[in-house]
Amino acid sequence: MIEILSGAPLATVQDLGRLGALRWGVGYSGAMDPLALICGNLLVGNDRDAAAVEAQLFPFEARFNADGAIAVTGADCAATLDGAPLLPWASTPVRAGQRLRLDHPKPGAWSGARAYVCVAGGIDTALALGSRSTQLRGAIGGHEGRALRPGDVLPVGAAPAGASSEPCGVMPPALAMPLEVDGLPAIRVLPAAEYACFSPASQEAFWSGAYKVTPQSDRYGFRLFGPELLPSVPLELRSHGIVPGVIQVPHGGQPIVQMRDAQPSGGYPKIATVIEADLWRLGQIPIGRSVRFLRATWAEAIEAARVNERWIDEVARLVDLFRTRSARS
Amino acid sequence: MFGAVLIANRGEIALRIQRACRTLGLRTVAVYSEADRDAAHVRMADVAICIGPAQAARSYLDASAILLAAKATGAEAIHPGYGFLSENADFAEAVANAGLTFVGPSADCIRIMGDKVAAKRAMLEAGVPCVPGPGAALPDDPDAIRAAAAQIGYPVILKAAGGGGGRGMRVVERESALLDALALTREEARRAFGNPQIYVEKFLGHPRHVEIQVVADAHGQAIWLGSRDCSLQRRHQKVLEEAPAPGLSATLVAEVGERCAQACRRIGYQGVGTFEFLVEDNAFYFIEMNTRVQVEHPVTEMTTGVDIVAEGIRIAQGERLSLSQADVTCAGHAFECRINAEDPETFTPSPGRITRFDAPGGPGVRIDTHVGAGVVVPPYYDSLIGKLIVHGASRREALARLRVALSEMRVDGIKTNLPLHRRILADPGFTAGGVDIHHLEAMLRGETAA
Amino acid sequence: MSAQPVISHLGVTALLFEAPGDTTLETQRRIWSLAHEAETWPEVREAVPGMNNLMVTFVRPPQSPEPLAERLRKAWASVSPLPLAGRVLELPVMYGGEGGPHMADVVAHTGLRVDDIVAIHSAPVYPVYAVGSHPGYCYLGGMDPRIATPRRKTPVLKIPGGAVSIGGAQTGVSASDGPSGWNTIGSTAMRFFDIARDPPVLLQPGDSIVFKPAGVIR
Amino acid sequence: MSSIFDRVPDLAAWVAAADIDVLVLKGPDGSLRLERAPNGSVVVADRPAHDGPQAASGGAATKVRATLAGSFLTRHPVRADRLVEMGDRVAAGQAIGLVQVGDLLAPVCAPHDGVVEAVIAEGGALVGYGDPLFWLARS
Repeated sequence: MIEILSGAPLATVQDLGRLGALRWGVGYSGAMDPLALICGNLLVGNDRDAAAVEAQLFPFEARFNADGAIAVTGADCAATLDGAPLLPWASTPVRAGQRLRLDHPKPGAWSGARAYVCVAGGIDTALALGSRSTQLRGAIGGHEGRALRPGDVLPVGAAPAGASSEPCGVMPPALAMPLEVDGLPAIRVLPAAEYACFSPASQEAFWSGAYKVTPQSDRYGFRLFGPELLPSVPLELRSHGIVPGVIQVPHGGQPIVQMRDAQPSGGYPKIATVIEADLWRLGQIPIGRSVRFLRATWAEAIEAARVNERWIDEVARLVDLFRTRSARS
Repeated sequence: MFGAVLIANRGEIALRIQRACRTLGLRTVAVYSEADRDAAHVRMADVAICIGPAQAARSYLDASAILLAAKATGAEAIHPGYGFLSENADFAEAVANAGLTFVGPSADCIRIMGDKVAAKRAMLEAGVPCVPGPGAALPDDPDAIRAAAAQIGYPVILKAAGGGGGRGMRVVERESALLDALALTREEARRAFGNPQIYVEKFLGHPRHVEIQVVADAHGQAIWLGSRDCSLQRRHQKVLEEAPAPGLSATLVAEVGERCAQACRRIGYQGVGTFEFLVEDNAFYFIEMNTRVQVEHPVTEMTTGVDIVAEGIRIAQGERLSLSQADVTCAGHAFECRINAEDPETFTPSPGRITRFDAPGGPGVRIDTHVGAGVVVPPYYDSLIGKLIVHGASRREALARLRVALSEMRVDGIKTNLPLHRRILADPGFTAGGVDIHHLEAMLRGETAA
Repeated sequence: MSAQPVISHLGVTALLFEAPGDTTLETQRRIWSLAHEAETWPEVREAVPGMNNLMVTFVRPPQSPEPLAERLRKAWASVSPLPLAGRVLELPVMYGGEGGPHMADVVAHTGLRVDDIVAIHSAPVYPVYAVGSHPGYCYLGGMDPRIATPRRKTPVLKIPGGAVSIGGAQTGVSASDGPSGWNTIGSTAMRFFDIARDPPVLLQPGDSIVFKPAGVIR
Repeated sequence: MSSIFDRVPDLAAWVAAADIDVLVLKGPDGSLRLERAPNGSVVVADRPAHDGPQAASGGAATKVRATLAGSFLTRHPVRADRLVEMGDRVAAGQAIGLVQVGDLLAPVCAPHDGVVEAVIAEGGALVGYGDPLFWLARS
């Protein structure tokens, strides 16, 4: 079990999300950085979609009530266990009573915005509509359907058979698969249905401008600030289904990227959609940083997803080799 | 195509593979255990990396450590050599899954040939002659078991499907002993190999061990490179080999060789390999296929002029066989003596520092070795320290050259089996040619003294 | 105006099928039929009706979206409207005041008086066209275009569950607290979503709602 | 002339296999002490004076060795600073270096509490199993 100690709000239990409940108005939820969650799970020997705690405000503190293994992935939060420094993106054994502390991500080669505390066995809250992810709207899944509070105690599943507590780490994908334009993190997008309805100047601005992640950004959506995007003629759409990644442009002309907690329907004009394979990149952009949009084709978007999959598979292969080699010290 | 080959082996074969790689312009990556820090294969490689402690299980047999080393060094192919992981299908599969080229056949081929029952079935389908016996594991029904043995005719031999190298076998002389022997063998097999499947075959009393070298490419071409006789064995370990197998009808050998090549094409075999047979009364009986390069491959190289190791690597690169069956000729005769660091009387291993190493020379003499004066032979691995190979225009000339070479060769500081080889060369049965697989042990017992 | 449906993609994970023409119940009943058919296709994870449109999500992103788009076009040409056979839910609404903070914006946009807006809003039987936006939320058809009001320039970060609102030519009731770009004109108390129920939603496409004014705060 | 120090790997393997906690050998060129670490590994806990720096405290120092072949890193790729500097005090189990294989980053952990006396291997170098990486003095 894990006991939450810190009062930092907005930490939630997340897995890879809840698929198949859109028809009831229930969106995907799930980790904002699925690659970080998968890596953390691989490092502690879990299934890839085991649930973890996603922390996005710091300091975050928790205490472990049993021996086990953990891995902190995602943003590098200078994690410490009973004050001793932990490696980022690495597993480590923990003993009952030890306290984990995550601090504000510091700027480095890559800093990130969200950290994942993965525990061998996974956070074992009840499944809701097939997932443990917290869906705040409607209070579904996770721990009582809400963000974690001090005193909350989260159940942990049985550690996977043959789990090893030998520390092991992986390269953060942001460094393994970097994507930048003019020194800014780049996000690949596909033009969406109403792209052609935006003025040529807006289209040009969308591709060439830098868009800053504003403080009104959260798991529902990233409200960006940059060159105004205006349709050639005002558009009023009928409500329709949407998915995370869709970039809507309300009448104010500033884009909103739908994120993991996005509502599953909307009606603002859509200028583009962040490709599924790059949502993790955007999910790790801290408030105040700017991004650039890169135009992708359908084929490139599919290939990008493959690249992610291959990278994950290769990491899984290497971690497995590391664990199964007999020449340990 | 690949540019760098990791050689997952040690000793003379690691060096032999390095030489082949260099002739093909490939970079070599050596992996080694702590006991082999000063080994020649480490010194001669383009990149060398220590992967574990001395024990083979934690170094040369540690598939994970080797695959990690391949990743760390950027190797694009892995050559397993012989022994260690060379016939481990899971390893071959893991190499392929890593996006690397395994220099050898597919994991599926290794798996089939590693299972005696499956291998025999595949050979029967390809028309390769097999030892009489049902091509399937024995059932549980006692009547059916008795019937199977009776049909073959006693004596029969029980063999574990997962066994090999003389392990998991039992000869049964008469029906009354059959069921007890089966129960015993099954239990041993279950414990030793994790596979209780047993099959039964005709027991051959005085067979020779004759094998056929094959090479097959990824384009459906397969050729055979003549025969070898490896009958001189002690406890199922080959001591001295020759090519071609003396005294056999060339027509018969060619017929069997062609069947072997045909079997390769049928099962989609790729790389070098060896079909092993027992030969009795001019009849060939398939026993197993070795899906790798063999220790005794040089005798075939000497008689055919084909660089078998290089050919295997070229094939792994996707290239076609460099010659067709019509190009294969067998010229002269060759012998190979396995030089082991062991007591020539007791056969106990004799590791230690070699203080003097005099290599023989002259026409047709080749030494494949990784040792020399000053080298320490570690106690952790098999005792092979080198191979003395000679070639002559005839068996007689080759024997004469071998005799001279053995008299010149000297290894001090450790004990070797050189005296044993000299004894064998003095044995009239051997010099006459065509002895059976029991001959050497009989000689050692003093039963064949001239 | 083209009579052909428009199909666009939402990244590589979903397609959006938009029926041609004005928003009508007849078209929506064909959308429900199309949804029923599409959700049986192996490459489809979910078929989610919107307002005279249908979002279809992929089990896994295909090499090209075109085969599924073509399949949707063909199916659309042959589907017949699903019968409207649901139940009717009567919903008491307190219009205006704290629970209807954007009533003034609707007044300003339409030029109508509050009482007129309430009367017009509570007159029809609204069929549930679709469920979406958030857990249990119902998209309703049949609003009188006289009270149509554009979505807000900037969405409101949090409106309470039970909020009755207008967005463009549509109206609806929030099922729980959350952000919205619509203009909230009143409030009601009703549990539209309960995870313990199966299905967890109170209303499904084909059901209907009637708003009953419980009071008007001016 | 062979020294017992040449045989450390063999001895360590033997100690590990024989389930012995401490092995002390004394020879003409020094003494050797092999200890089983809490993680089951065997560490060389003593060495001849000429074979490395002595701890300021005069205590024994341990050679921390690579247990995996790969590229030795002194700095985590996301961090600007090295994991440890000479003179840093570290706790048992603390990651003081990394061995990289592809995108695998295997931590090199301190076998005991101590002070980093020296970083032996060069950052970025290809290291093999058993290669010395750090001198770690017991504090």
